[in-house]
Amino acid sequence: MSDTIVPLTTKKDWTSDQEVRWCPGCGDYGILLAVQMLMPDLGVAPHNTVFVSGIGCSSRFPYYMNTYGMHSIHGRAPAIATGVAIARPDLDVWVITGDGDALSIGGNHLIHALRRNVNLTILLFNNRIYGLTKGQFSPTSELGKVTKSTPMGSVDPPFNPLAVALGAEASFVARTHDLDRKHMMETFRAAHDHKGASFVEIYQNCNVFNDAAFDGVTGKQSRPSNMINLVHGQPIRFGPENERGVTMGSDGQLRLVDVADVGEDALLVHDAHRSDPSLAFALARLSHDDHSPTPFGIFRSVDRPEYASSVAAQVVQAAEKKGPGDLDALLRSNGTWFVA
Amino acid sequence: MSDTIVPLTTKKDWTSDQEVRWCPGCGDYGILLAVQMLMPDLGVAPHNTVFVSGIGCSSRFPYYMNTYGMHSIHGRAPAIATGVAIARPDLDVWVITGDGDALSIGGNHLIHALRRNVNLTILLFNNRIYGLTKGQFSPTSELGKVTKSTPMGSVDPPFNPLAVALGAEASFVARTHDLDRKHMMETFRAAHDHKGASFVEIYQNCNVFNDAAFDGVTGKQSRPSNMINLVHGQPIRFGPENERGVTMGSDGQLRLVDVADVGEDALLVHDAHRSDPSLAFALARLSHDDHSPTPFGIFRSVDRPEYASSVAAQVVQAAEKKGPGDLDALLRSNGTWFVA
Amino acid sequence: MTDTAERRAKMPEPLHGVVVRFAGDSGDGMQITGDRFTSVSAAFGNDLSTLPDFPAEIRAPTGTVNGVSSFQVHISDHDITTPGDAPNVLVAMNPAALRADLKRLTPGGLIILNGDNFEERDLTKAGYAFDPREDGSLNGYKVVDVPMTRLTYSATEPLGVKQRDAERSKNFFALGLISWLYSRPVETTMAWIGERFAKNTLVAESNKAAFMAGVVFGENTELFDHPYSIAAAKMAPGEYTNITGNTALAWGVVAAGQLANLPVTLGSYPITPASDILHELSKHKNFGVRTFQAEDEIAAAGSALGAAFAGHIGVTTTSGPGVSLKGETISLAISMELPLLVIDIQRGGPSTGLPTKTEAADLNMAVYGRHGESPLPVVAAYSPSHCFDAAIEATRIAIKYRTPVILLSDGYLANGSEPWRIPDTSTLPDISVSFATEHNHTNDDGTTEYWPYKRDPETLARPWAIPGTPGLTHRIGGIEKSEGRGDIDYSPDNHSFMVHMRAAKVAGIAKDIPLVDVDDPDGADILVLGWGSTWGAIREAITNLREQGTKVAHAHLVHVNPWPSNLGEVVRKYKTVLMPELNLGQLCRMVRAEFLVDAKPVSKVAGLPFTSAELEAAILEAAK
Amino acid sequence: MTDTAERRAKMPEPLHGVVVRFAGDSGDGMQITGDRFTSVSAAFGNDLSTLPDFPAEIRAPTGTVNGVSSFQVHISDHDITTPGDAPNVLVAMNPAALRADLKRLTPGGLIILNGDNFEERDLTKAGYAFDPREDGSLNGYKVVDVPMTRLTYSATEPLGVKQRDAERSKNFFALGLISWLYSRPVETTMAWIGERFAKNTLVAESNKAAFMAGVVFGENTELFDHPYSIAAAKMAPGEYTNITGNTALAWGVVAAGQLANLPVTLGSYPITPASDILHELSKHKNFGVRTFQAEDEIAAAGSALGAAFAGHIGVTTTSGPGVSLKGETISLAISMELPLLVIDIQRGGPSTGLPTKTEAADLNMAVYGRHGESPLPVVAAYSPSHCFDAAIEATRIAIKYRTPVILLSDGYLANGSEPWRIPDTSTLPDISVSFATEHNHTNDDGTTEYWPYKRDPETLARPWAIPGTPGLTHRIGGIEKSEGRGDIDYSPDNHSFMVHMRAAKVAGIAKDIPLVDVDDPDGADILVLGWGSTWGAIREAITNLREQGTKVAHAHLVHVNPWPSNLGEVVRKYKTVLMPELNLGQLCRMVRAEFLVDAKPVSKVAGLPFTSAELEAAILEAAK
Ligand SMILES: Cc1ncc(C[n+]2csc(CCOP(=O)(O)OP(=O)(O)O)c2C)c(N)n1
Ligand SMILES: Cc1ncc(C[n+]2csc(CCOP(=O)(O)OP(=O)(O)O)c2C)c(N)n1
Ligand code: SF4
Ligand code: SF4
Ligand SMILES: [Mg+2]
Ligand SMILES: [Mg+2]
Repeated sequence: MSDTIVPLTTKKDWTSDQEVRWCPGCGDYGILLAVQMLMPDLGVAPHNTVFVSGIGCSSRFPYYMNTYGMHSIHGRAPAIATGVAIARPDLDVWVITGDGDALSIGGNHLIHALRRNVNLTILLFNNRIYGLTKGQFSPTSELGKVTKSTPMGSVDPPFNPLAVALGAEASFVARTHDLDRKHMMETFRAAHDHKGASFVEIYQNCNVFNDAAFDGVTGKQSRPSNMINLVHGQPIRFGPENERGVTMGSDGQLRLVDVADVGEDALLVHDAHRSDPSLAFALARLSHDDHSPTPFGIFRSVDRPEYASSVAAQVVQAAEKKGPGDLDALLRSNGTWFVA
Repeated sequence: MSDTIVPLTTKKDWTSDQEVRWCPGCGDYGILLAVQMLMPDLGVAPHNTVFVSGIGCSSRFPYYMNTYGMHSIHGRAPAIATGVAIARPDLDVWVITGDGDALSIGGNHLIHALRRNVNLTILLFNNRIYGLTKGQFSPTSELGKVTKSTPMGSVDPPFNPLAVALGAEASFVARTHDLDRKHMMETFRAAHDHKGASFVEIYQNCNVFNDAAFDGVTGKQSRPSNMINLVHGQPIRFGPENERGVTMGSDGQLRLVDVADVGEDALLVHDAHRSDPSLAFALARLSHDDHSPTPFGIFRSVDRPEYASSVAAQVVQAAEKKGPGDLDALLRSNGTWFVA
Repeated sequence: MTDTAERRAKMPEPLHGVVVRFAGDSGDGMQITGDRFTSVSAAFGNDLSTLPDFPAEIRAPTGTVNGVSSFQVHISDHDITTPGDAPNVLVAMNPAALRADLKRLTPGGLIILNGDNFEERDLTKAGYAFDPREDGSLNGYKVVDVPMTRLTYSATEPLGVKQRDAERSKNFFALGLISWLYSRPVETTMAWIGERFAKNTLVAESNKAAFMAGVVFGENTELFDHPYSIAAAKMAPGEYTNITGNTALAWGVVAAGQLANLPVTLGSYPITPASDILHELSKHKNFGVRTFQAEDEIAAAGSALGAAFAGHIGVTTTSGPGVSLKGETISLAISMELPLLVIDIQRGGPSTGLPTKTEAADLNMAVYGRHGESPLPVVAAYSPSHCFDAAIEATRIAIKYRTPVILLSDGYLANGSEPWRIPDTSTLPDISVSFATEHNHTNDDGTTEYWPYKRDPETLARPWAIPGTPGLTHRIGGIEKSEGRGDIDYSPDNHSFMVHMRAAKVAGIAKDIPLVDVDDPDGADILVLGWGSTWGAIREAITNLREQGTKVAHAHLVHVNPWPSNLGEVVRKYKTVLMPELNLGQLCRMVRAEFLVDAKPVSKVAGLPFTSAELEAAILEAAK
Repeated sequence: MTDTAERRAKMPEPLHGVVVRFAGDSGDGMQITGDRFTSVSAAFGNDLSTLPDFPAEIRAPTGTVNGVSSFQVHISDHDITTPGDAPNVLVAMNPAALRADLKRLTPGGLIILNGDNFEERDLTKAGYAFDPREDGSLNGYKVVDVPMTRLTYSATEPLGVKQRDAERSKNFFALGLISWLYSRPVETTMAWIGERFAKNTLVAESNKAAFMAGVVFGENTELFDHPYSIAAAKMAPGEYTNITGNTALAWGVVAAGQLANLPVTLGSYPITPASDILHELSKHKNFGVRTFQAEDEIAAAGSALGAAFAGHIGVTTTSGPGVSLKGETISLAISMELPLLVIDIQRGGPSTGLPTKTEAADLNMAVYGRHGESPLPVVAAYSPSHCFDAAIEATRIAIKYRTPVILLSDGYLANGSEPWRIPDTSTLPDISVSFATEHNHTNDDGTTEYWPYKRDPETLARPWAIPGTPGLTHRIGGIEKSEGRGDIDYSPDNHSFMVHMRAAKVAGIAKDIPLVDVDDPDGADILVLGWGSTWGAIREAITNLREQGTKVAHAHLVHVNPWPSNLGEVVRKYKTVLMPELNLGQLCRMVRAEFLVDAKPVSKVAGLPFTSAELEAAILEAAK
């Protein structure tokens, strides 16, 4: 159905004719640009690509991509995209969602898509707020946050999106942020190339309703000390002079240390390919607030059977075993008799 | 509204007049008995206790308890129970659910109730099958399972219920099984006494549609070698002669070891009260199948603010700050004028 | 073909038909017994109709009334359409079965019971204070008390069958006895037992022995002075199979895929009484059918819709509670104008209601149950075998008009069965549609574009361009969009246009469906207007009434939205319009609103289908 | 109180009313400007009605047509009920605003523009190829071109205000100019600015200066030869506040809690245009109101239902898509017979539709949108202030009859405002109910029990026994249950009884609501039968027509299910029944079905309320 000759494309081929409508200064612009710039490098064609989103500012994204796209309903994108993938494993299917769309109303579909390992590239625009509905707290908003719906401060403790994904069997889990296009592109590329469900949390700034939510980590001055860049196979180090690191104690607790104190060899070596998600989980829990050292990059990337291909395989297998469907035979399969 | 004198009750006071209707031999009977025997020890009154369930064989449970009860709709019990708890923090609220009810259709409500830490005692009857609808696979059924809806074997990898709960910020997480009444009663008691959301996975046998699902772990002959009993503050040991144990490597990987090889001191000491859920998560991931060493008991039990009381506190606080609601004043709060 | 009865001196007395009800404990194998009696009668050439009656979803203790499982079968030498209002024969394997089903039996009916199960203990479990055989509660019936268990023991013992295993053969004893009583061929059943239990010869032998013991018991005892026979019915020549509604529906979906030449993707979440369709379809992957057991009904509908966007026939099966959850997704499908087949096997409501009982009260929801102006076509099956055609027709409308379609069946059709003359598949309709492959709009400057909402002037359907098609990339969604280009468009005029356009598209389907035909041989004043599973009871009632000389007309709707274009004309022709529905008069209100005729509802909401007697009474009442 | 205008030689020319539309960029503060003009006019004693018009939910680039935010206010010296069909005056802060709203202006209307914003750049952003001021597109209007930005600069510069800050004051210049033009008191606004911006005196001073500059500009320029005045309207004496529908609704819920003497628990998930009710209620915890922002609409409804089971007034607020999701939970509430207030602020559909535009097409769903026979009462508010009473009435019905109630409002009522005479709270109804406290059934053996489904013979409502009450422990659920004891009961007769009982309970509410009264002073042949927000336009249309001598009657339904018991009588009395609805005729079909009268729909589905002109035309057409 889809042609195999992959045309060489440019950013322009991936850009739709629709006027982009986010607030000036919204972090979504940077993410859109990163995706549009990345696509030509992925060796895929726009007409073999589908973007499915839910509802939210972020979910307007598909309109701006010159691909097949569906701006569906709130929270249901992972379920709808699963249907697209099951029907057409030949397509590249992306899911665009927000912290409310994915983790509030859509939480169930998200965790099940991850569990099944459907071949979807899921980009979660986490601005820790409901943007489109003009500023209520979301499941990633910090405890005590004052919003339109919580004048006395929210009493809801937030989810850690990566922990949710890892608890739900995700085979690919990563984090990036809207200020670093290069890092976004690398991360999206890895997510796209991963066969199975890839989950990427993007720290995204909503300058209108939750401005500077991530400054304590990704802001110019905080970055050196608070951004930890995870590299598979490398000891986990960070800090302005790379002087700090992470260790795992025999009590099963991660610790932030000065490399000088413990020595390079004592450092925890990042292993994104380990089948046990526990290490990735521990790293995801490393920071509990918006102003302490926080890991970025690929937490987990392991191979396990992809769902849509398993479904397709059974269809092939069934045809091999029983032969192609024969309607006349089917209608006679429960025993028949003749009336003359 | 509720009287404070707690009557001394007996099992009879907690047993309703309804004929119990599960298949002969169903694991649910043992769980019901454990709960009915435990209740009198909890120092609470039947009329201050509410059992809310969804739909499923397990969800018939409330009919058999002589308390206030609601047999609601499929998957929604945690949401409905949250409403009960918010309205009435004075009540003891229990949620009875199944692996399909809680983790399939009800997954979103479950993770949000856990995140918010609503004061609910959640008992998940995990029989790894849809019992009431007569035997389709559930989100905890093993990969490849042949059921009515998967004649060629399921291509859905299962959830690990404890991992889902821990990924969703659960403050109390435990596992027990329907064959050990004493262990069930201890576990339920701890879950009940925990202030906040307590999540208990119960291995429950469905002898009609998924018989012996847990034999490899809880069966007479497997128990000694495959059941690991977690005790807070104790090194984690197991085995017929307690000869085996668990260690955490500096690479962040748990390992099953012979105590003789590593020495008692090298063993991982269980810490259920640690705020970081990573250790509990790692323990939850220790076994990946139905016939290898599997931890039971309390994985995690930490204090954090309980949701319903936080909601109630704001109500009190608001009344203190603004005084009790004055309707006449409210109607005039946006500015008024007089017409003579 | 030889027949035991023929070999006997006692010649069988011919009957036109009989209704037998096999009742026993859930564990007693009544369903298989009834099934077998059905098949042998079908093969013998009788017309028939069956109705299994399961206990509610949850298991009840053995021996209790709640644990009773029954199977009612109506066999006849002429055309019949219902499993019979009241059984003539009740086979009761234990006191609970007797207690549960006695009230259904026709006055003077025959009761065959397994006397070995009437111990003190059994009676109490069934809630009998006294033995009904002795306290006169069976007066007025013909009671045949047979020690089935012991007779089965002695028949199987020589084979070395342990008594507790022999227990499981006693239903075959009952089958044998009834087979003799109604002169059913013995050999075919013996052969069938052999195949069915091939895996375990001892079980096979034990069942055969029990079955023959039953036959012989009938021949030799003086309990019955002679057997009966029911001649073959005059049925159209052809090859027949006995089919339930859910099987027919599943096969219809498979057929629709073949006839449309499109793969089928089913997204479903199990729910009684719809689960069997998921089970059946999951067996036919070799037809390119993909079955996806979703996490919930919303995901089930969503995945089917996603598959439709990708070019498959997207199907989702459920019952009432599930449709209540799918409303928002269906509304999205309406806005995106994509095909989606939503199958609702109705059950008793509201809420969880009566999961194993039948009802047809989801019609309002099907037609009106979504926010905004959300019109969609609704198709209803009227008999078990018709579910096959209804599935094809619903699919045809969905893919041709790019719209969600709700197909209504119910628990009665789902589990009931009837003989079905297998159609010549070459005569089935070609329902294939074509995908868009190129630009469909030329701008003033000569450049061309693909406009996702540029419609076919005939059907008003928009083009269906599926991912993978070069040059036709486009975006759709649930926000109002401009006619033609399909861009987001909030403008008042466009919204008004689109609301009316969506309504007109669905209304226009009336041009594409057959007129409703009226069965009115003798110019009646009363029209019985039905839809769905009431068909069988209506047919039977009307046949009986006409035999008694009452004039009554019948019309039955398969398309409940939109209606055949002649419906107004039809209903206005009659003095009285009666509308039997298994609800409180839902279609009746719609007909009244549209045509301002004083149509009268005939309602039943008891979890059971109409009996023909109930309808005859209602019609006669109206005829007064 | 002195008045600037009075001090002037130019005496103001009295008008009966005027419709002013303030239009500018989302950032230009048009809402606050309109709000202020509204308040000062309200305080002055005019009757008024307002309609804010926001851009669609997503932000659009500044200066573009999609980014335009408007506020229309209708002030008058007599009773009015709509924000006016067409503005007499358009204040356009930039070309985009002019482009977006010009078409609405009355022929010959007045346009006041900020000429400083008509640079090349601004024009292109707005999509103007040529300057509309020069290309004749404004012919036929009175255009006043004012350099508002520069005048604001010069007025604020002496205070040391930077130009980019001054930018934010120019809306106050416009307000000043309009205040002068319509002789609004200046002091009150000056004082208000002081309070409103108390936190930042420089901003306050800057706004005051800009405001006065606008006033003075009006006085001194010859652009207007004189100002106008609109006398106070004759309104019932009392204390008034200007209120929007959503605020009135939220306050109504708070009041209902007080009047029922029960705490309120709101479970809600944000959605336009309902979110503001959640926002407002979350401010009133001191009334014992708990607000819970749930993870989705199903949890929102579920938590409210749980709270109701626990003895609170359970409320859930949403819009159409949310109601589509709540259906299964509402069906559970119907089966459990617990109170639940479901508030639907309708918006354009289907699917996501037009989130910020108004429509009233959820009525079918409210009445029919659940599986099974799921009857529930539906109440509809007809004006912004009526939302207060409607919330109390809906709550009264819910808690008295132990049933979910759907309360319908819409985007137009939600955001529109009008003066509201604050009621004497002591005259508000006592809607309190009592909980069960003891056993309500005595067995033959004299022992007593609590039967959760033993009903009040009057209301047919079951008792409400809340957790914590000793001796009344009981279990309820969604499976059919026996009348009285409330145990699970699948039996045919009981189900039939319960289905009819639930229907009868809801139907019986008709006895407990006022008759619908008909406004028909001069015996008309035409009845306009409305419901919901069409009230304002209907009133205005009817007033106008009567002035022109056309006879027309009006009746308006607050209770859309069940109906007042005299409705049939009423509709049958008239030759013609016209039913204006912001849908395709949903209530109209129900009326036709019930009474078999040929009621005619008057439909509008454009995301906008009816104009009175549209209705006058429709009525005159029907009168022919
Ligand atoms: C069923 C339904 N419920 C609620 C809404 C209203 N709504 C639209 S987007 C949204 C949340 C947006 O937050 P998020 O997902 O974080 O996206 P963002 O706007 O922040 O990018 C809500 C509540 C809706 N459109 N549909
Ligand atoms: C909305 C809805 N969808 C589906 C069903 C059908 N259903 C009832 S219980 C159940 C799953 C039961 O499995 P589980 O939760 O594991 O409980 P168990 O019976 O195994 O104890 C399903 C699919 C339903 N009752 N309601
Ligand atoms: S509201 Fe926030 S997230 Fe939405 S477009 Fe504006 S800045 Fe971006
Ligand atoms: S089906 Fe399974 S889970 Fe349900 S009652 Fe029977 S044994 Fe228990
Ligand atoms: Mg967000
Ligand atoms: Mg289960």
